Amino acid sequence: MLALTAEDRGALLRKAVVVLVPLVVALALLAVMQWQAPNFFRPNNLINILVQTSSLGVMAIGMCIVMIGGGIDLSIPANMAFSAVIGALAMRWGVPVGIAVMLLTGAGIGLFNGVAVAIFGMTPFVVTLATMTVVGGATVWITNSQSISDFPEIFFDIMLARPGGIPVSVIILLVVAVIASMVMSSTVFGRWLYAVGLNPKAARVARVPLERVLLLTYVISGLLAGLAAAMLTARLGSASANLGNDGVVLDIVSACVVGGISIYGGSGRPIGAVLGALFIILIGNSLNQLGVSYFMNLVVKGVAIVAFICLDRITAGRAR
Amino acid sequence: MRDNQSTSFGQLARRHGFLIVLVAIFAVFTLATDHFATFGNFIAMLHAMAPVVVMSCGMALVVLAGKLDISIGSVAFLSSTFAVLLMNNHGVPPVVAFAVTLAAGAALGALNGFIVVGLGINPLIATLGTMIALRGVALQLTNAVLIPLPESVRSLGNLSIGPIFVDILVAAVVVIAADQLHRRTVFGRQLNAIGNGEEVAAKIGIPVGRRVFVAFVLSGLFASIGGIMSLIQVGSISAYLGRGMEFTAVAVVVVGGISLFGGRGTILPGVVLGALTFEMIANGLNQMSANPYAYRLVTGAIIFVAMYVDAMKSGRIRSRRKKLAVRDEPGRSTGTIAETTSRP
Amino acid sequence: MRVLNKALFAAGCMIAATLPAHAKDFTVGLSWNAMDNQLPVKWQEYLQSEGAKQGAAADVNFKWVINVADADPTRQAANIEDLINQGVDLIIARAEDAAAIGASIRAAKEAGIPFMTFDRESSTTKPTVHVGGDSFDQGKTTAEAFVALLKDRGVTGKCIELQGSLTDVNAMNRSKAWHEVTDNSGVVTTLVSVPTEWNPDLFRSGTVNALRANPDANCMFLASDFALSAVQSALEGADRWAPRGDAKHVWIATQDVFPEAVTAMQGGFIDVGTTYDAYAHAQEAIRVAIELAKGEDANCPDGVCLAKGRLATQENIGTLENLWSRPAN
Amino acid sequence: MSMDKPVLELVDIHKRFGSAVALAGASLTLRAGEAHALMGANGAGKSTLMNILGGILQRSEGQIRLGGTAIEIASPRDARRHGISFVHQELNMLPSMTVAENVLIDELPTQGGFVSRKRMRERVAAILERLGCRFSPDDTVETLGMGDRQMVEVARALASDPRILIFDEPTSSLSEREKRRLFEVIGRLKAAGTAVVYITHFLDEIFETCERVTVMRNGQTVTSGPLADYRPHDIVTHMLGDVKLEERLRPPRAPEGEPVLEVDRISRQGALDGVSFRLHPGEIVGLWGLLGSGRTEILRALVGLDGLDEGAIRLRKDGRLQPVAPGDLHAEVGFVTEDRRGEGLLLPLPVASNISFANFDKVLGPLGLIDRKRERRFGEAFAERLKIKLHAISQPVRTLSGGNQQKVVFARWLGTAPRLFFLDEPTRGLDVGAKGEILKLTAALAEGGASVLLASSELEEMMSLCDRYLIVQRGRIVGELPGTADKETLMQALSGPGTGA
Repeated sequence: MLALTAEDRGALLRKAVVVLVPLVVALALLAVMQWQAPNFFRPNNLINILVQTSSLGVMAIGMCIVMIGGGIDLSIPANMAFSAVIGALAMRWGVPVGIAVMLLTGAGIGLFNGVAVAIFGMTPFVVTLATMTVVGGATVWITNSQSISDFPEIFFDIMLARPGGIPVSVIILLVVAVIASMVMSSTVFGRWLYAVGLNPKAARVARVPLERVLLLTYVISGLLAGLAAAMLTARLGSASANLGNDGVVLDIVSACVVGGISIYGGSGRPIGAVLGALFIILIGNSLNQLGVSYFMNLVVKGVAIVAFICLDRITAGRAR
Repeated sequence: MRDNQSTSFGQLARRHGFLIVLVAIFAVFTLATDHFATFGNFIAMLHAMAPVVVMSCGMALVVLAGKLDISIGSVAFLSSTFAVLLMNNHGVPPVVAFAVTLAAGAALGALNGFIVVGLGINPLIATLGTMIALRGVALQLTNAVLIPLPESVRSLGNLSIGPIFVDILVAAVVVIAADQLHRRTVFGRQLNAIGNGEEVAAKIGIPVGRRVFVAFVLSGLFASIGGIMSLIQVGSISAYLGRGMEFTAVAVVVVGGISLFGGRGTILPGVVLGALTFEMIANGLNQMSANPYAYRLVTGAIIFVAMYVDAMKSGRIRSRRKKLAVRDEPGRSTGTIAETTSRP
Repeated sequence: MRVLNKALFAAGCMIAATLPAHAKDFTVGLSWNAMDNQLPVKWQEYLQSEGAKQGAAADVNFKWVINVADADPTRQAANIEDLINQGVDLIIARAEDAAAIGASIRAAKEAGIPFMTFDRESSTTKPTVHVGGDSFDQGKTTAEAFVALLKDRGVTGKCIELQGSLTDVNAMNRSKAWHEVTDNSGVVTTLVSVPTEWNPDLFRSGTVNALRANPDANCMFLASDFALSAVQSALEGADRWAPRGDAKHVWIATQDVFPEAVTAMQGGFIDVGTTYDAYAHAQEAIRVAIELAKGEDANCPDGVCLAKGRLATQENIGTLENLWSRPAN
Repeated sequence: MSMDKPVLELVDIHKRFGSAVALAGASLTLRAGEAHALMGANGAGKSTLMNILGGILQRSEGQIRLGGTAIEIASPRDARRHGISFVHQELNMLPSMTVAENVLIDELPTQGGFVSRKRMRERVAAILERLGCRFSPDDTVETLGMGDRQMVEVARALASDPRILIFDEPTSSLSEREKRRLFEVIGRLKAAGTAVVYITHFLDEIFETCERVTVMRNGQTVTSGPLADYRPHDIVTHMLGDVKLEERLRPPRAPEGEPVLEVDRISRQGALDGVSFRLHPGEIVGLWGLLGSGRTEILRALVGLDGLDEGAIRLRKDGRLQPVAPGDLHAEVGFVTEDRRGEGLLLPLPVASNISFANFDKVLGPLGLIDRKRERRFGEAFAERLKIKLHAISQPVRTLSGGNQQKVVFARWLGTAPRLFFLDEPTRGLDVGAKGEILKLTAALAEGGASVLLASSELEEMMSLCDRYLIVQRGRIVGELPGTADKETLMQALSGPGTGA
């Protein structure tokens, strides 16, 4: 009775495969890099990769939390660009105000998504698609497609500092990842969220306030979009509408999918999203250094998404 | 679950809601600009929206089955790329080249269908993957460079019969065909049934997998037709072809009253009204010399309204309200309790 | 780590400077914002061929590391960071976003790598040097010739302006120059300005809609003619695509003179344009790069070296020399 | 006895799923023009038998004879070819489509490649006519009431002109009038020579419509014959088997103390009709009724899982009964659902997390984070107390046996020490040993002062625990019996007034 059933062996196998395959792929990639582009392993490049991962990783964590609850948030990049622009405009009242405005704007738009999805029961895909359109349009309108630069130096001093050689944005990513992991594994909200994603019916029976939990996931993803806005604004020294490029949303979803976060909800961990983001950046960076065109990079990414999901499905044992 | 007496606003909005919005938009622009409500402008709008209508038809079929295909923009781009390269670099006659495009569109649709049906992968993720990958392939093939079409082909873009552009006619034929397919063929009705509930459909004995697969193939085919139309209109292929089309098509479909939950709505007039809504906004704002980016704001707002109506139709909002509304009124009398009721 | 790198770099420079001159490897990191038309392709071609030619003469062996950012400023920043980390000797970048490129310039400066902005200038941070076309002059040349032409023909121009991307400095410069020249010319007025985001589809629909709203328009100013085919389609649709001399002719002033524009100008459809001289740009960029490689002054006033374009008209289009976009025949 | 040869015979059918035996010698004989009632408690094997007949499952042993010749039924399509058709309990409707499309969706008539609306309408109109339906083939299904939808389901089954038609609990969502109409239809089908299998839990219905009855229990046919030979009571006795009256786990007690919960005429259309009762501290009240009688619905409505149209719920707070919303009542109730795997547990999660799920306040560490160690200890304490067999508190709850899984559900609610427990079929699917333990646990709850509402299909279980019984029929409470009521009385209650025998 206590022996592992076939189903559990499947689950174990699945866990192993889901962890192992990306690992093997990554190692193979690194081996190729060692052979073909030794520059890749210069500490500066490695740090650079981490810096690039940081903003994507933060947004991917937001998406991961929404996805664990069984939703999706396409508006993250548009939200990020909008928050960046609004925050950049608010910088004139000081850096703290600017950053606070970015975070609040992001969270506010997240709240809007959350209300539409959790309270009105609209489809997450279309809600966030519409938000993406509206917010994206608003950003361009406000800025007239121009970049806003002109920030107080102190903003860069803070955001671009490298205490102990580690860039602040990487530290931010680590902090967010640790907090998110703790929230997801060790708080009541986290437990509730997994329950909602796994089995909303069982969650309801177990007294989980479904609507509030779902609502909160979108607020969190919005907040993290705001945080990513601050990180990117500092890195680029400017805020503009095209921060929220279409390609970014694909990268975020890809990071989550590669990181083992199920599109059906209820499984996956924030650290997976971070590793997924790292994987995506790694592919971009290494193919770049190998002189492979950006376009082939897209092909690799697209195939990777389908392959990973496929792998996940084949090893999942049971159909959903 | 759905109670049948719920007429009032829900059904009213469902039946006529969007027509009212459409008329309102039309009225506003007619009053605000000089040349909006002219025959010429109307034709121009139909001309401009023709590719969108065609691509949305494919999306509509997939959505009616309760699925989603966000790769249509990339399919359009890649399949058109084949035609352009064949014509420009290998001197292939346009007819053959475009036949290749159509075949490629159907094949890419079949690829999507295989991933969704054969591998059992969520359509959103599956088509997200192909969306990225196919665009990559197309960019690699064209080097992401704008390539003009041969003059003979480009001039087809303004081919017209009387005052009516040919591609308006093509779009009309496609949209009518798609509508007939949906309404009047076994395939279409069964697809609609699948959208009503996949499990129910399977239980009744409908070959769900086969039907969904074909829907994806058609979606790819329509995407390539739309791609050709867009290609000929612009006169060149560039990385912009089909970009964002997946989202536009979803918006057109939703605004056209086709439910994303599947099985509800019709291609005619849904898709045409949806596309017309967006085209009128674009055209009207443009003529008013409004800030071009206002377009996206208005578009988004319209999608929201459409979605709210959709959610209301599907009974989600209402049922939720109902649940929330069950609160006890404190003043209620106690009445008799079952402890004292009769025994058998 | 950074200090160490700087020190090593400085030491390397000193050693390099003191060593006797012999053909040395000079790695250039080339960052394209996007490869969305023939111009960057030609640029890249010319940069590489000029690099080989001028480099051989000056004992500099050019090596290229090239990446493309697909019109995404964030990706471009990442790409340039990659270049910095590969330790290239010079970065040449065509910016997607005039403001955002500043961060990359600062990063390169910190790493001690010289930075050349190419074609598009930074609006925030000064690079080591900027090389490009003089887009303001380009717009001005075109506008002045256009005004003169219309005056000469006794035509009052009511124009539709198709702008480029509002984040592109060149596009803004061209628009600025156009308005500066025409607004007070008394001959040409701009009825409407349509931003295209450099999207060919918007070139088409913008033209269609603008013509619809302004049926009396009789001239156009194109911020670039790379998407001329789209404009042509739109004009044909409105039955306004006709050569000069025809009553239906729309007077067209254009920029860049892409291959289709050459043909159209030869056919009498386009009236004036100013070339965007890809060849001259590349030549200048390589010249400056060699000076930088040798550690000498590139002779750019204010750190800006601009190559002017040449005026192209229906009269001289057949005879302009070194025109990259002339169809080979 | 009818002289007709049987249309269909299922002879000594066995079905095994791995080592589990679902059918162990089930037989059924159908005759043309007769309605045959198939009865049995939950889990008796009715659905397995019908699924074998419908081609969804394949038998392990036994014979199926159609008109005297042995046949194989390999698929649902096969079943249809043999003239066997189903009217399913859950309606398989395509709500946005027309009645005609719903009926013919898998064999739409075409003409020149297009669906022929005319022929479709004609065919369906004819079927609806036979059924005496007044709605049109062109009506959209979502505009129809439940009864009419049921008719659409029947029409679909009739579209293939079946010789054998199986009704699986067709009346569970029908009003009295709609039920009448269905019976008329069945009458007409019989007159036309169709053999009908009628599966239901409502005794009154079979006496109204059927000529013959077969009762199943534990995968076997226990009795079969002309209905005229049976009294309702006999059928119930066959269904429930010999109820071994084990010793009561605790003596019945009269309600004492102030009521802790008062339910006042709660109703929901089609499910509950003015249900009222009171619950006193420390008592176990049994909701006694057959499956589908509304006992589950009462429990779910009380905790807000299904909506309510009207009625009031009052809970004792601060010494007096105060109105509460169903959702708020949920916070006071330990609710064990009948669907343990679907609604009770989070299967992939560890046992410890499942137990701590409603008890986070007890496992939080100093930072307000869940303290893994405390969570484990908390889980282990309950595992020990309830004797949950596991090899690690961190193993996924999915890997436990049914009985142990159910104990995990109890453990979760025990931790919150609620005043009320609602138990819906708490021993479903458990073996004898596990059943006993769950029942003892239930008794202990009441001893501890909690009030328990217990719904179960198993009489012996109820009789070993309940202090009184509320008799549930058709969403109403039709009577009440004391805990001392004997087996006869309780069985009688099921076939009593309202069942109309």
